[in-house]
Amino acid sequence: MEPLLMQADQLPQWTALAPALALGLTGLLLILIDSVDPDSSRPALLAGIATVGSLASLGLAGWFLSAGTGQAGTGGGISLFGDALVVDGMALFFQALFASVTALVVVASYDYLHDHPHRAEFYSLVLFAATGMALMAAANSLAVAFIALELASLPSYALVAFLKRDAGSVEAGLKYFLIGALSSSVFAFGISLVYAATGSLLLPDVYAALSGGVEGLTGVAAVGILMVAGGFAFKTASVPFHFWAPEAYEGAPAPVSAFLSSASKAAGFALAFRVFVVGFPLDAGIDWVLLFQVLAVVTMTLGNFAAATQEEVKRMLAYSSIGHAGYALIGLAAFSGGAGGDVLGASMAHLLVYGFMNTGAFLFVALAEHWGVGRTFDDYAGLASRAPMASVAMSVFMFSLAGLPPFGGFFSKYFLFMGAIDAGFWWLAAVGAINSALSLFYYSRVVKALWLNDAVGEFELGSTPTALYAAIVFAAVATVLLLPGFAPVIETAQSVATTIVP
Amino acid sequence: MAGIFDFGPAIVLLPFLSFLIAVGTALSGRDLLPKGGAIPGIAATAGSLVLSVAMAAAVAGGEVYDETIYTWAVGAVPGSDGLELTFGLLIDPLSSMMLVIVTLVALLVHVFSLGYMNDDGETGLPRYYAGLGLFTASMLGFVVADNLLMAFMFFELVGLCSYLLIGFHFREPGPPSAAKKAFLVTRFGDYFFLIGVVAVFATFGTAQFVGTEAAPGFPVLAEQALAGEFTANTFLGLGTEAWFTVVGLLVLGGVIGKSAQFPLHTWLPDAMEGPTPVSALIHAATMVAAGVYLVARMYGFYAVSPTALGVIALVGGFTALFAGTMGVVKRELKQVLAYSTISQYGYMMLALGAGGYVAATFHLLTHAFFKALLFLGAGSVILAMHHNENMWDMGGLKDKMPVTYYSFLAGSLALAGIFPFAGFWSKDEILFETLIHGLDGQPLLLVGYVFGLLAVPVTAFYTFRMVFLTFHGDARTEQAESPESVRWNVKGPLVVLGTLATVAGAVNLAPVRVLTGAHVDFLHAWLDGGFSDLTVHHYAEIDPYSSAYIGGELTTVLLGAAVSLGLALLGLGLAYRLYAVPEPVEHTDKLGSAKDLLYDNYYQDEYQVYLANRVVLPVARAADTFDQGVVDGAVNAVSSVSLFSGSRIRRIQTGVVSNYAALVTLGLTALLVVFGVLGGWLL
Amino acid sequence: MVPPQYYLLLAAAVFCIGVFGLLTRRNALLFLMSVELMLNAANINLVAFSYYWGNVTGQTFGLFTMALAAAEVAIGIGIILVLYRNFHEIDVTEATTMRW
Amino acid sequence: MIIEALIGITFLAALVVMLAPDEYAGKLAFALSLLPVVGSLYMWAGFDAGGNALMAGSIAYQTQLDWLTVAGYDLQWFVGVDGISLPLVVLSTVLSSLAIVSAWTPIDTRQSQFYGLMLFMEANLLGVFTALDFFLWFVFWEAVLVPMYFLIGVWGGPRRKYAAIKFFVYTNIASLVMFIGFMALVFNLPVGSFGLPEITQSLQAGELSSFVGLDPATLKLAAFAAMFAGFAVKVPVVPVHTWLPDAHVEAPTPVSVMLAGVLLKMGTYALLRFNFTMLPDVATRPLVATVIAAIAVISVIYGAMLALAQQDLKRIVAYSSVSSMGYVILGLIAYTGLGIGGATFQMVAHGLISGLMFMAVGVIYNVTHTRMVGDMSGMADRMPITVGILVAGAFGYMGLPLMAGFAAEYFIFQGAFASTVIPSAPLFTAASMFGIVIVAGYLLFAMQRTLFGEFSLETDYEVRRAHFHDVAPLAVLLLCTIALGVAPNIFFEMITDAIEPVVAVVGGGA
Repeated sequence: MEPLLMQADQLPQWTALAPALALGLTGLLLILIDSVDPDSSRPALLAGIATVGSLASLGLAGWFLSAGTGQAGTGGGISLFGDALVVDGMALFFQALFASVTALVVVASYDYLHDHPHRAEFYSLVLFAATGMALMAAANSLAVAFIALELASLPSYALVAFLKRDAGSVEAGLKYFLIGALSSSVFAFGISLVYAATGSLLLPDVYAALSGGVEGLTGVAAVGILMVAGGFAFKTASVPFHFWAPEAYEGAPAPVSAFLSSASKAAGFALAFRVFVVGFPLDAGIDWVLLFQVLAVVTMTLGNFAAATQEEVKRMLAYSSIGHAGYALIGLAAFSGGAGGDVLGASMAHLLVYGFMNTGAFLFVALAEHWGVGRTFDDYAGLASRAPMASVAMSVFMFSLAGLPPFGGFFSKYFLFMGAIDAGFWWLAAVGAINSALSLFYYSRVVKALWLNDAVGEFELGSTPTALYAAIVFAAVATVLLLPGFAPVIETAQSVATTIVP
Repeated sequence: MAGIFDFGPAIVLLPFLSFLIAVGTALSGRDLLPKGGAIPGIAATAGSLVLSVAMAAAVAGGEVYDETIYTWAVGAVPGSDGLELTFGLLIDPLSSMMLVIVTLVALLVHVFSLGYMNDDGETGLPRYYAGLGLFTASMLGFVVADNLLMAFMFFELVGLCSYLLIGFHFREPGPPSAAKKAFLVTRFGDYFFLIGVVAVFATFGTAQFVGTEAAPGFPVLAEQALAGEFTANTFLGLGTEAWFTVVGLLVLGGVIGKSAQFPLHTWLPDAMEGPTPVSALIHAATMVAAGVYLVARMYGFYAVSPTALGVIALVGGFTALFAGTMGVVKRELKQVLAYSTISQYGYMMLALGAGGYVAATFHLLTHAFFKALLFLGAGSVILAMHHNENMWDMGGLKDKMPVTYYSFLAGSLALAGIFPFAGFWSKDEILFETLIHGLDGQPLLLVGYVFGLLAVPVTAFYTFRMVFLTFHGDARTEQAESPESVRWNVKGPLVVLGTLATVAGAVNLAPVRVLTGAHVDFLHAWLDGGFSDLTVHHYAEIDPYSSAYIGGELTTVLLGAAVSLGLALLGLGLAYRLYAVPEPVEHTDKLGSAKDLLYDNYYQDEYQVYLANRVVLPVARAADTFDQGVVDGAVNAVSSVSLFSGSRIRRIQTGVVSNYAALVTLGLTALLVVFGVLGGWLL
Repeated sequence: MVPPQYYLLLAAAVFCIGVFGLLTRRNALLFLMSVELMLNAANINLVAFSYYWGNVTGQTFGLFTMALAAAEVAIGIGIILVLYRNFHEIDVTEATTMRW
Repeated sequence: MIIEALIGITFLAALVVMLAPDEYAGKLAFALSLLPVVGSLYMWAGFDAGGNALMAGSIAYQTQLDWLTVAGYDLQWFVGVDGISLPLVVLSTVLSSLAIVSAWTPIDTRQSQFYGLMLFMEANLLGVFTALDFFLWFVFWEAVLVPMYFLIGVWGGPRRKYAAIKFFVYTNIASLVMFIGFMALVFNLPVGSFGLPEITQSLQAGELSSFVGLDPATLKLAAFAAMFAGFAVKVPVVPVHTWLPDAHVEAPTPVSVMLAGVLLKMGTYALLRFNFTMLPDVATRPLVATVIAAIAVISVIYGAMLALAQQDLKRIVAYSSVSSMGYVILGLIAYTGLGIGGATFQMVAHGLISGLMFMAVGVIYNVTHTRMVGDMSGMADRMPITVGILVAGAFGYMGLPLMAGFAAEYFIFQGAFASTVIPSAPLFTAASMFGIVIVAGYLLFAMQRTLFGEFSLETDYEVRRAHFHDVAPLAVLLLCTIALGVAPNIFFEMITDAIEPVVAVVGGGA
């Protein structure tokens, strides 16, 4: 083993939180710079710091992951702060995911916000939200779960409404916020009920209490669990808490949409996986596997069907994002105790790949917005002849989202279906398959517009935004390379997921 | 040991080589070879003829040959060596005789083509000679085939060549249509043949005609199976004999198609659209002969199935009469000949069905000569008449083209069955065999005999109607006044064939043998040699027939010959009365309503065209509509329904955030209620 | 001692009032206030059961909830402000440029 | 390593051609596509495997490397060929090269993309036919769709977008259905990898356990049905065939060639590898066998009837492909040496002949700009050599002896007739054989009306003779067809060797 990897074991325990800390500190640093020198506009510096911060976080998470920090080989998860936080493989896996998406979004925003004030605020909000997500992945207590979720949500509201002179952005922010507020109250109330039934907020204790049976309070616990699920449904844009998503994604600045639909959704899943698997036994008065089956089926169906007939690419992506939430829910919907780690891992791997391909897709929309080519499918007609590289990348994202090889989305989606079948829920995979086929239809509409249709009118595209382009191409390359290089992803995901199964 | 038989494949390959040369010439698009590529063809067929004769000589010396020369494929059968699909050569009396016929006729047709095609300034000659070469090669391959599958393959290639040659003048509307019809109708027959081939393999595990002692051919196996010495696979729950009958009839389908027997005869008259030398080749020695030859080749298999034999006899007898009547009213020279061909092959089928193996082969032989002769003669006339085939435009050609006339006359006499021309002997033997076997309690054969007998005067009538209209009387058109002269390359073949048509009957003077006791039935002796299971007396042993006579063999022979000759003369005389006048007129009106029936060929074409155009095509169109509407409609409907439901589902997203809140609440409440009930803590 | 069920019922009632307000009010500020009610319903539970179970976890968490509620309101007010700027209205049902 | 080289070179060639300038793309693509041709012929020459790759036979040019582990199953880079796959590999490379040449004339926009995609597709096809690990195979299987979508959608006819999306979505649904069926099997086997040989052998050892209340027999039946349905779309068989005529009519000539020539064979290849090799006990159930045989017969007859009703030459050939694929199904379900061997041989034979037909129709279309039967006549007058080859090809399609189609169809008929698996096999066989009459009918009618008679053309394009490079691929295909017809053992011997174990499991007859 390399010396560097050895050292990860010998660091103090709290340093296990380094990936989250890196994000948070970078956010603070940006605020600091801005308050020291609020007027001067140094976009490259700000974006650079944000990028470095997120890459540092990614590096740390990656290092820890490969060094085995918090994993079975080095003594299991590292519990901190009275077990309120736990850093284990799954946390690190998600933190790496968040950091990657954050880096992409930050880089892309450099061009997207080229003549916009308040950049420092923007970057710091992104990083704070990412910090919240990183903590969500490590939350081992319902209290931390709630706080981390809010820490991720609150900056997100602001980010969505960031273009404050843009009615769409504001409307999106409003809807996101209002539904978010409602959901967080439901979530909080659910937590309070679970606490009422079990007397604890620490997940393992909750698990123990619920397994032992809570006489007289089964109903309370069950309602609580259901409401907690509602909170996650909001974060992951799952039915019935998905209503904010289409508008928020459509109205928000495209990089923010990318950030929300990829990282924020993944964060919701990270939390949901841990809370339900670690905290709620399968027989706690509510059959939550069945609950997630219902949610998964409804979510993927609604998302995909509504996406099928959209006129605007961004809104289509928004609905497709709901559809993918449905797929990812299979991780919980097909959870079956002992071997459930495999399907959880598949879901995690899907979220990782989704992080790249979906971010990339929204960033392409950002590019189109940057060029001002319009928002509908028709407006994209013939774009391939003028921006071939970006169009290739977009096609890669679309096909990958549809689950076609040779792209990462292929393996992740099929491994997910496989996990469902393995757990005996072949019908879940069948519903997924129907949706997947439908999704191919609408994803290929984008490709069709880009490559098959001829441009309607003639107009010049503006200059090539280097950073945005770089982010898109990087996401595309990652999406492609995630097929041959899927081994570490799926193997890590499944092994770390297996360790959290009680 | 390099015997003559080692050159067997060369018989087939030589014409094939000439085909390749001609194709090469055609592809080059330049005039690389003199005579448009005829020379290689002539050389090749001549070579084949020489080899064939040499083989016949060897066979006459008592040698036979049956060797597998190429294993085409082997099908895996677990636990055994597998099913071998092979090519091989079978040279025995029957095939060596047929080889000589085919190569001889082919050679003569090649030579004749020099006059008919080259001298007439046709274009596309390399293509023509390529077709002839391949045609000859295919037919020769069929003749020497030592198993049914190989026979089928060359049988089909013969069909292809007929398509190519009948449709030679592809720029005109008629020939391509006729070519298509020829291929399609024979393909319909071949469909049954192919099932038969498959069935033979499935039944016996081999399709060899002869085989070896250890692994006999399928005719022998069939015999053994019926004797209980061999277990053949039967299918569909049929008994052994019933199954053999089914298989035999299936193979017969191909025979009926190729030999233009009722009801698949309709392609043949249309095939007259092809160049006349091709018609000669098709009718005399190759394609049409192939069907009958096939039955003769596997006669041992049919011999054990009385039902199949009965069907063959009946189909043959009926066709002989049926086709003959249609020939009576035709105006075109070649049309008459076409129907005569159908009719004559009907005789051969009748003979085969009636146990007259030798008689059928004999007629095959004589017919090959006189029919080739008649076609080439007709070609000569047509050439002279600048491709006008209407007999009513001819007349009086007798003096202007004596060689053609006399040879044509010889052929006609043979066709009409007038003593002592070749056709008399063979036809008489057919009728005789049918009669004596029929008399022995085979009413079916007697029916066939009556058909055959009735066809005799009809044949004589239309033949001499043709002769008289063409050559006698006064010239009725200017063309007939001054016909084009023809050269040696036309006359030569006519003379050769005329001689043969006159004397070929001598090879099997069976009545003479009966009369005198002299062994002058050479063909009988010839066919009684070779492989013991393929000999005449073996067939006589296994076929279901025995003979009965009217008063004794001699009486029957004389009576039969007298009756058939008398009838022939009757027909000839009628033709003479009606048409051998300076200014003949059509007497068809006297036929009344039968005239239209005959002109329209008993509406055989009509009903087949009706089946194709009014039944099959509408069904196909209906299927297409069904496919587009229902099958594909279902596919499109799935897509439409999905998209429609998609467009409905998106309406849930009203844009009003209060509605969202309400829906969230409702959704959550619904989940609470459902899971409350399920979890047992609510209600 | 008041049995814990009563707290549950109280909390549920407060929660439902919040939901009711949320569904019926179109004013963004009232919407926000309804949400606050719902959060406070959670707080009632947390505090009551903290006492019931004899640990301070619930009470501590209640404090956090309040703090977060305040932060949420801060963000909310900001958004309502820009809403007013863009739509000249703080009626939440007015902003419907995006739908379906 | 040669398989890796083959696939790798083709991918690389695709990339190079994509980046090449449009003017040189066609020629460059052809030159580069010769490398895999040489490679596959080299593989053919040095082929020394025996038996079936899935049934413990020796595998030629095998490579097996661990790739990743998912849910406790190893997923490997596992490639190799046996007597079933090698002929298809050769077919893919040869046909790709020829299709590329045939594209020189008709493809006049975005050439480098076109040829790049063609090569990309070829690489994936090679992967499909050589992969021996399920997921690896599935990657290639699905990846073929992507280039095909573009090839139809960008360079196709007027309704290209409809046809492309229909093809795309329809076959994708099919893959998903098949995937579910197959996975349900794998997860109930005591195997540690997705290697097809391991799965096959475990299934045949009867190691399947029950699944969600389905006992192993029912599970097998369900999986068989799902897999059959999935592959049936790709083949395609009636009634899931309707994407095919649309795709063919809209696709440009070279793409039609690849679609009919190789892509359809993916379906039958998969049927053979999966359904018929892995689950013989299901396929041989009388009811299942009857249903499949009936589907085969209906495909043959119904497809041929549809072809009879068409006016568009390409549609005719497209529907006749449905018909021809029906024979393959019949041969497979026969479970005899000649039946399955013939079906495999038919994959190659039909690949060559349908490729030839599409190419020939394409050459005529290049010149006349119409494919409708009623719009032209007497083409033989103006394009004698093309028409000559077309006629030869048509006869090949009709099953003329000594051409590959006859050999294949004969093997199938012979194999199916004596099948002990299909109830009343002779009746089914005889019924399907009637297809050879109908095929002659529609091809002869179409040829008569378009090729022969007096020359006339509805459109006002100047009719030129075709270029040499248009006709040359036709000639090559024709020669290949004849070579395989005269000497089927070029492939049939190795095919027989590879399918014998499959037949032996059932113990079928000839």
